[in-house]
Amino acid sequence: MHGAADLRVNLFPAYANQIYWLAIGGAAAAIVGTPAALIAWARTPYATGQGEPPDQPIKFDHRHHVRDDGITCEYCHGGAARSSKAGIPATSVCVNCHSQIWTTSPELAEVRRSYFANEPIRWKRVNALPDFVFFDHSAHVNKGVGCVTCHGRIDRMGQVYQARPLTMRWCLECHRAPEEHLRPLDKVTDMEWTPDRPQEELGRELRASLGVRSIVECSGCHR
Amino acid sequence: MSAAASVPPRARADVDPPVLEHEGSHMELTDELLDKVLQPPRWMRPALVVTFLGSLVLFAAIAYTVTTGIGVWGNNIPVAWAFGITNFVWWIGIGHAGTFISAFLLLLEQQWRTSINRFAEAMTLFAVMQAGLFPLLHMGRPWFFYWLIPYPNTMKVWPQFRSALTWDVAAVMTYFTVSLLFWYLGLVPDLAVVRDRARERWRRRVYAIFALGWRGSAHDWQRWRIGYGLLGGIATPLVVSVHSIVSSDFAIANLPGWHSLVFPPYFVAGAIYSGFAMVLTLMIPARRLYRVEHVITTRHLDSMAKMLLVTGWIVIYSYVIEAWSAWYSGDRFEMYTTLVMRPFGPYAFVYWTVIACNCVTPQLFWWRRARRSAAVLWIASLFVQVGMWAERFMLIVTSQARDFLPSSWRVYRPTVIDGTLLFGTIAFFLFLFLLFLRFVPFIPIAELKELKHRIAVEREDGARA
Amino acid sequence: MRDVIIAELDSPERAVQAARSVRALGYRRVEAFTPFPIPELEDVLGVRRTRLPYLVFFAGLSGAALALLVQWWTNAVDYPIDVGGRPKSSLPTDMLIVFETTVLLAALTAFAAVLVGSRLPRLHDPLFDLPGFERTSLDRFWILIGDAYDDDADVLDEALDLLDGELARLGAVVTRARLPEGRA
Amino acid sequence: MTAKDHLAAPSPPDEDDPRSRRAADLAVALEDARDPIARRDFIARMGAAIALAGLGACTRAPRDEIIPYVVQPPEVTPGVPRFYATASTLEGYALGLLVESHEGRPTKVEGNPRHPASLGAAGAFEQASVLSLYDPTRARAVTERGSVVAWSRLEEALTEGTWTSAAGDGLHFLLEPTSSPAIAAVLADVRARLPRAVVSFHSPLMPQNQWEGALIAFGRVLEPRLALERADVVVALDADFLTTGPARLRLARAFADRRSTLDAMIRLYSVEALYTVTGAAADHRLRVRAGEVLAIAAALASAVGLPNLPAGVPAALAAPAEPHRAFIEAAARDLAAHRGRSVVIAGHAQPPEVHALAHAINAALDNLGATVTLAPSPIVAAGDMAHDTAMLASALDAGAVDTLVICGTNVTYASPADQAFTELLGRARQTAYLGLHEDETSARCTFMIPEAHALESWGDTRAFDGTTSIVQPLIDPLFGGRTALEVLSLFSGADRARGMIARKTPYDLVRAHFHDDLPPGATRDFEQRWRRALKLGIVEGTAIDPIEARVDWAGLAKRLARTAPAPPPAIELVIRPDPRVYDGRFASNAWLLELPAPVTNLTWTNAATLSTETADMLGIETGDELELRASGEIVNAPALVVPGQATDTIGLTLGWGRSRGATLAHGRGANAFALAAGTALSPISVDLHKTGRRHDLALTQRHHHLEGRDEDILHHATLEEHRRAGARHDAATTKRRLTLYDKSPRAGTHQWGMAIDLTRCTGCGACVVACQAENNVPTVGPDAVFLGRAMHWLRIDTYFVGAPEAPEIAPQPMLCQHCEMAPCEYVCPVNATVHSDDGLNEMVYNRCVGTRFCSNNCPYKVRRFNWFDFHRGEDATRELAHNPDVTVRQRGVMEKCTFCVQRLREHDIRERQGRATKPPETACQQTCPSRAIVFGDLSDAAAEVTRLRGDDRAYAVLDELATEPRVRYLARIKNPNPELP
Repeated sequence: MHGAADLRVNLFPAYANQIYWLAIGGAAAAIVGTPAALIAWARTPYATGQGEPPDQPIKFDHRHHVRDDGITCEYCHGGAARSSKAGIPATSVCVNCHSQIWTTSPELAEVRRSYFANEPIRWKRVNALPDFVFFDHSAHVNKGVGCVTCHGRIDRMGQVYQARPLTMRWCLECHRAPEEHLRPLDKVTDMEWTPDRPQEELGRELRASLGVRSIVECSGCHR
Repeated sequence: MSAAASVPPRARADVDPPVLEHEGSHMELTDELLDKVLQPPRWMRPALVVTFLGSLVLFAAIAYTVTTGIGVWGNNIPVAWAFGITNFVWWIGIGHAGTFISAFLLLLEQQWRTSINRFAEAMTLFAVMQAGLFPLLHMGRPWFFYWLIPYPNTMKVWPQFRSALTWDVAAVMTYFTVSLLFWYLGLVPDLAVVRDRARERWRRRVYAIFALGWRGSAHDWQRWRIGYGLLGGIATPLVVSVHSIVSSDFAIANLPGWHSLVFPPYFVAGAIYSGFAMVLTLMIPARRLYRVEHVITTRHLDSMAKMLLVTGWIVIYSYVIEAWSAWYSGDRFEMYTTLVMRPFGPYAFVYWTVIACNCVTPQLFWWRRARRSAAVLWIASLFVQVGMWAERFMLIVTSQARDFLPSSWRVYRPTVIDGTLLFGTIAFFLFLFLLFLRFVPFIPIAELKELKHRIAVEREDGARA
Repeated sequence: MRDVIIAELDSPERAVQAARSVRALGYRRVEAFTPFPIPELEDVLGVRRTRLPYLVFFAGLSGAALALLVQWWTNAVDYPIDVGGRPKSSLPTDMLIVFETTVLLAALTAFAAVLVGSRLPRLHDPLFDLPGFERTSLDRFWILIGDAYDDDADVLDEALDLLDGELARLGAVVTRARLPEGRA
Repeated sequence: MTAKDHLAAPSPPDEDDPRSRRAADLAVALEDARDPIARRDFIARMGAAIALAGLGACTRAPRDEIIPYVVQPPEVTPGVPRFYATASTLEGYALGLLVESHEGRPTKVEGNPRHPASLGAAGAFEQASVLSLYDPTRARAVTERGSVVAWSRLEEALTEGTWTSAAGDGLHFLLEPTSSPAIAAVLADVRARLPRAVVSFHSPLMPQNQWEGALIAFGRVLEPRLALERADVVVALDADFLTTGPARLRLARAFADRRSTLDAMIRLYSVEALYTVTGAAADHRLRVRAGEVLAIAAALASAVGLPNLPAGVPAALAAPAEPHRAFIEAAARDLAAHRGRSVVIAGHAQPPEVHALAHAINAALDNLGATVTLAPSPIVAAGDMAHDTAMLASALDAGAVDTLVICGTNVTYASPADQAFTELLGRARQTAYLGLHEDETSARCTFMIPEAHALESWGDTRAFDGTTSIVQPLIDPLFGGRTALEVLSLFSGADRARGMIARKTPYDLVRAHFHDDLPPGATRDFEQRWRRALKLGIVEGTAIDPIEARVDWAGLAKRLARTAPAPPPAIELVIRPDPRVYDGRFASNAWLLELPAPVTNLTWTNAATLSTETADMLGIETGDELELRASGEIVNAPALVVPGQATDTIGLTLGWGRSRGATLAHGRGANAFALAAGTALSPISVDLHKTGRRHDLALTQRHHHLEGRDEDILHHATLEEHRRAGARHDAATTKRRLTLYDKSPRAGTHQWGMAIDLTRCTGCGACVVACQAENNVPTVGPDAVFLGRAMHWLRIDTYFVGAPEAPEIAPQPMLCQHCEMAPCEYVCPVNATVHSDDGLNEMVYNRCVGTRFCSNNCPYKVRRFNWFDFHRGEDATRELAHNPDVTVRQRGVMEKCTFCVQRLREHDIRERQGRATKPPETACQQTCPSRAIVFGDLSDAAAEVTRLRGDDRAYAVLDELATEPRVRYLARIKNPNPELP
């Protein structure tokens, strides 16, 4: 065995070192980078489901109903002030108006079908929270949290999409410092409201007058 | 390099046998040791196949557990931890001997560590790998294991660092990493030896990749020596800390039988005890099969047996102290668990197994003949391992099975899956270990040459004196 | 490229003697390649004691600081949660992870420092092209004199002859080789 | 998720007909529920798989659907539950209920505080009824000999018998006992039209003996109504009045009220064979064979003295075994010392003579009119021959039955073996069976008619005191079920007159009878009264007034003289109703099957119980299979040793060993009906021997001895000891605590806490089921219970105190103690269990990774782990029973009592909007018949819970661990007669 093999020359050419370092560097980068990339990815709108309107059975246009017609949020989502759920309007609510106007519009065929066949419209959920999250609309709406704060500019949405990340981190940002997001109760549904004085000052006052708590205990949302 | 002063081995029983019985040249020693890797023995392939199949069974059991639920184990309320955690503690305890041998004995400059340290370290690594499986598996939702690591998440929630389980994560991960580094750093010069000595070019290339370009210059050796020493120095308190932290999984709880300040040293002693047993279990057959009795000598057996005796006594002492402090506490729950439930309860057979294996077995090693008999040692080492597994089972399960409220008392019975996981990890461990024997010089070549050189110098000095 | 002298010896004792002679002759860029560490040789060659321990110490310290900071900040500052009425931040319980992280960072640093200090890892090394270099990991001991032919070396040319004689006396096999700049 | 969400549905414009509205609701709910379940399951599993594969990044959950109403009913706000008053019926007696409904989906049953039998409480049966409603194994279609037929075919077949022209000759009805005025009216109608039709009532557990006893004592059928609130001394003669009988919840309440009033504590003597809840609550318990109770009653009567009884109590009768003398005499003296303030209660299983003797003693002690009043039964034809099935049996036997209509009673199964209905039913030309399940009876019948569940039905029913409740449906029949009222009305003249198609609906019938029953002049306000009755859950002024009755001493004397004491069998078989499945009717209800039986903690089966002495004598251990031989029949049952049972008795409960119609219970336990003879409950002689096989009994508790830990766990004392101690019960154990921790109080406005009065708690188990229903607690099955994986958040620990052979049984409800210094929390590595500002030990399922360390560190072991996906594979119908306010837990996570945090948070939200009406209650507290559980705000000095925490009897379990629980227990105090040892 001794001396039998070719032992003289380098086993690898000089450039192999660069490849070796690249490989080692790459492995190290993967070990550090993969979690980092996943952590970053979880914050992308894609991961949180923001910005993508689903295909709804009816092309309901909030721009038209909210801005042009001036229908308030509560007309259709009346549960928001009294219930945990804001509620999706019953077909009959649509028909209240659409028995008078656009009665033959093909866009509304599904509404009429639903109404006359007594079958509900099956909407796709846009702002979905996991099963273990118990969000209560009334607790927010009655304490000066505006619709726009969580739902975005619904009045500018042709098709409704999720405007905010709805991650726990996002919820907590507001729950820790609610005063930064409060508005007067009569402005809750106002899509265009901006504070007329510094939000800090207004927020502090509203927080005191409405008795808004900073709820960061787990059972506030997880039960 | 005179052989004049050498004494024939076993000629004088009252003198410690030599740590190395090699009289050839460095090259001969090298070739002899390299031979194990370059010319694997014939039994290697079937042994690998068998243990690999055993490992497959383990993976099947793991897949079944993860997809179906922890309910396939026998655990219940109150015995929420059973085989899984017992196996974890047992394996991680076994791992301790490796680090202890290579790091602690390195610091103490014990020459007899040299021939077996890599062996023991590899055992550590593979044992820690088996151990690491169990905390993961025993979680209800293992796919969320990363919640125990602090990373900026979209939930804004962090781990809870008062829990011993977060300490465990840090301890086990650190332990594995440091053991790996320590082992690998020691291995680098030897990989270079294989690189430089193997016949085929592809093989040399493969070993070259792992040898990291080692040259062995005086500067390199100095950095290596100091770095290796530092790692040894770091690993020594680490080995103490790891099992102390593992013991705090129990000690920080208020459960009678767990809530005990004596646990950390008790666990560390037990760990080293079981680890030495495992080293013996693996070493004795390997030594024989590879015919390296002149490198791993009777001296090693003797020293290891003494270590078993010492650590065995520490363990006995721990048992006594545990019982005594239970009695002295006057706490009726603690007294019941320690003094009634364990020796006389439904798991009494486990208790008496522990006493028989851990307390009685090592007493053999008061006798030199037992210490130096490979067969006796090997069988005793098996007993100790069974005993140490049983000890963990006793501590973990019997304490839970009967805690404060008699209404919740309930006996735990393992299922087939529980057993499969235990024996599966043993197979997987052996598989990894065989791979190690197959591909890595398992007796440190450079270090052994250094030892040989040093012995020669000492001998000359001795002769001169 | 530069020329070097390589003296191959067959035992550590002779290597030490050879190194001592070489150093005594005034050569400064002398390196040895051996199958196992020979601390004596390091002394003879005047290898400066590595600063690795300091590096490792500071790595350990920063590991400790990092662990302490992370635990304190996450559990007491960023999201303080009432956990069984226990203090939000508790040094005793933090210490265990502090210790582990200290060890982890120290060990990683020690490992990396050993490699990087020796300009490792690498696959190709000009030294490997030297015939017989592979024996240095097995049973041969090399003394490599880097400044034997250097013009700026403050070593007398006569030294080279003395060196030859000295090495021959120790039974060294002496060869002359070329190495790229900057190595050894 | 969707199960909790927007289960909304279209509705017809007629809001007056909630029935059709709810029908539509449910159709959608069902459909809606099905799809997302499959999806969720898929996601859960794939999530795991993908996360493991490290590909989590590449998948997204498909979109959920929101399905709004087509026309939203004005009273419904999605997300806000509504409560409707209705009533459930057992043995014909009503129990008023309030049912929570989420968008047309009943999810939770509570007692109706206005109802006399409930007083706001509900028992385990009622709590579990919501699960029976959604039982996917219920009968779904009308069948004729097994094949589905149209309802019209059934109508035709039933109404076109040979008897139509023969005034009903050959037409037989077999009904459950009923108090329904509407049914009574329909029956009257039927009788008027078809006078020769025969109506019988059947239930194995009818209070027939009680009625007969009254007949002996008073010459007429009367029912005693107990006023325990006025009693100081009670003697129960084999009477488990706390958990059986139509007024059980009311009596439990009254008894508890008088127990916890230490200054005027009621004393209870119980004479019984098996260990019952009442026996456990008794101060003195005499264990005798069931057949010996008559002798004891006679001896008691004799000791009390019946001056009006000619010739006194026959000595032959009043000859109890000698050791019982002391007990009887002490009880008699105690009774006599409390004339007018004592009461003797006879158990339903005891023969009429015992009832008569009890009446006589009560009369002699001037208790009649004071602690016990008498009133006619609200049950239709109570005490009548109609309540004896022997007549029907002989008619069948004689081939005289053409058409037999069975409504609601599983007569084939639930009859003693000597009444061979299984075989007899075949002798009728045609038989129709209205039942919830296709069961043993339907297998023998020509027609099977799916029955509407009580929560799906219109009807009416009366409480023990006659108070009428309107039964209103919360949902349209899920499987097209019909009610007995509907079926009977097929035969009623009113319907025939208008033709079969224009039949009246049950809604119409009930309204019509309600109208008819209104007092003259009140019909003007009919609508208003109807609505008020529906809202209140009772019809005011319908209670039957008690009457004055005099004991017919001569008749009694004659009867007693004729009564010969039966020689006691070597070993007596005592058959009793089961506390979980009753007579088998609830055997398809998983909550009840898994409810640990009071005293024994046995689930999923019954067992042949026997005393320690008998077991020792026969060499039997718990788990041995026994072969029981009685009345010529053989039944195998697992043995269960129950210390404190009478020696030489074997106890066996009814309702098990079902073979059809109760999928979950098939083959579980032993069918006691097969061994019974005569009436189901009469004691009979039994032979037994071991078969050599062993059973793994699914016991939730294995160890019943306190191991000397009484002071740590369960404080108990006699009234005298308690008074003598004169100190707080925790004084002995509370030490000065040294702590390093900052003990500043928590910040919340409320500080929730609980107090459990062990003096009040009877261990009946209603709270266990209430908790299960409220919190979506899964059932796990017998194997898992055997392994120790029962999921109940609230369990009832049963401890044996005192002599090992005849211990006192002390129940202790055990739930999360919400420790201030919770040991579970600091060991959780991921903050999945933490504390809230208002002092709750929160469990965050979605954060839990399942290390189970919390359970290990919980000294109370109240944490439960999802070993498997227990909700997986749940039928879509079954899912509708889930509480939408509580997370359905995935596998691998811990769960435990949250103090019904969903109610607390709901309350918080309402309170802060000024909409809170009353303090929140936990489910266990709300249903507790004896009000042993009090929950409330500890920061409110006026709150009941705060007061109880300051009570002398208050203590914390395992106080020395310094966990500082928010739950405090009040020591169990007994009031023994100092005369007796």
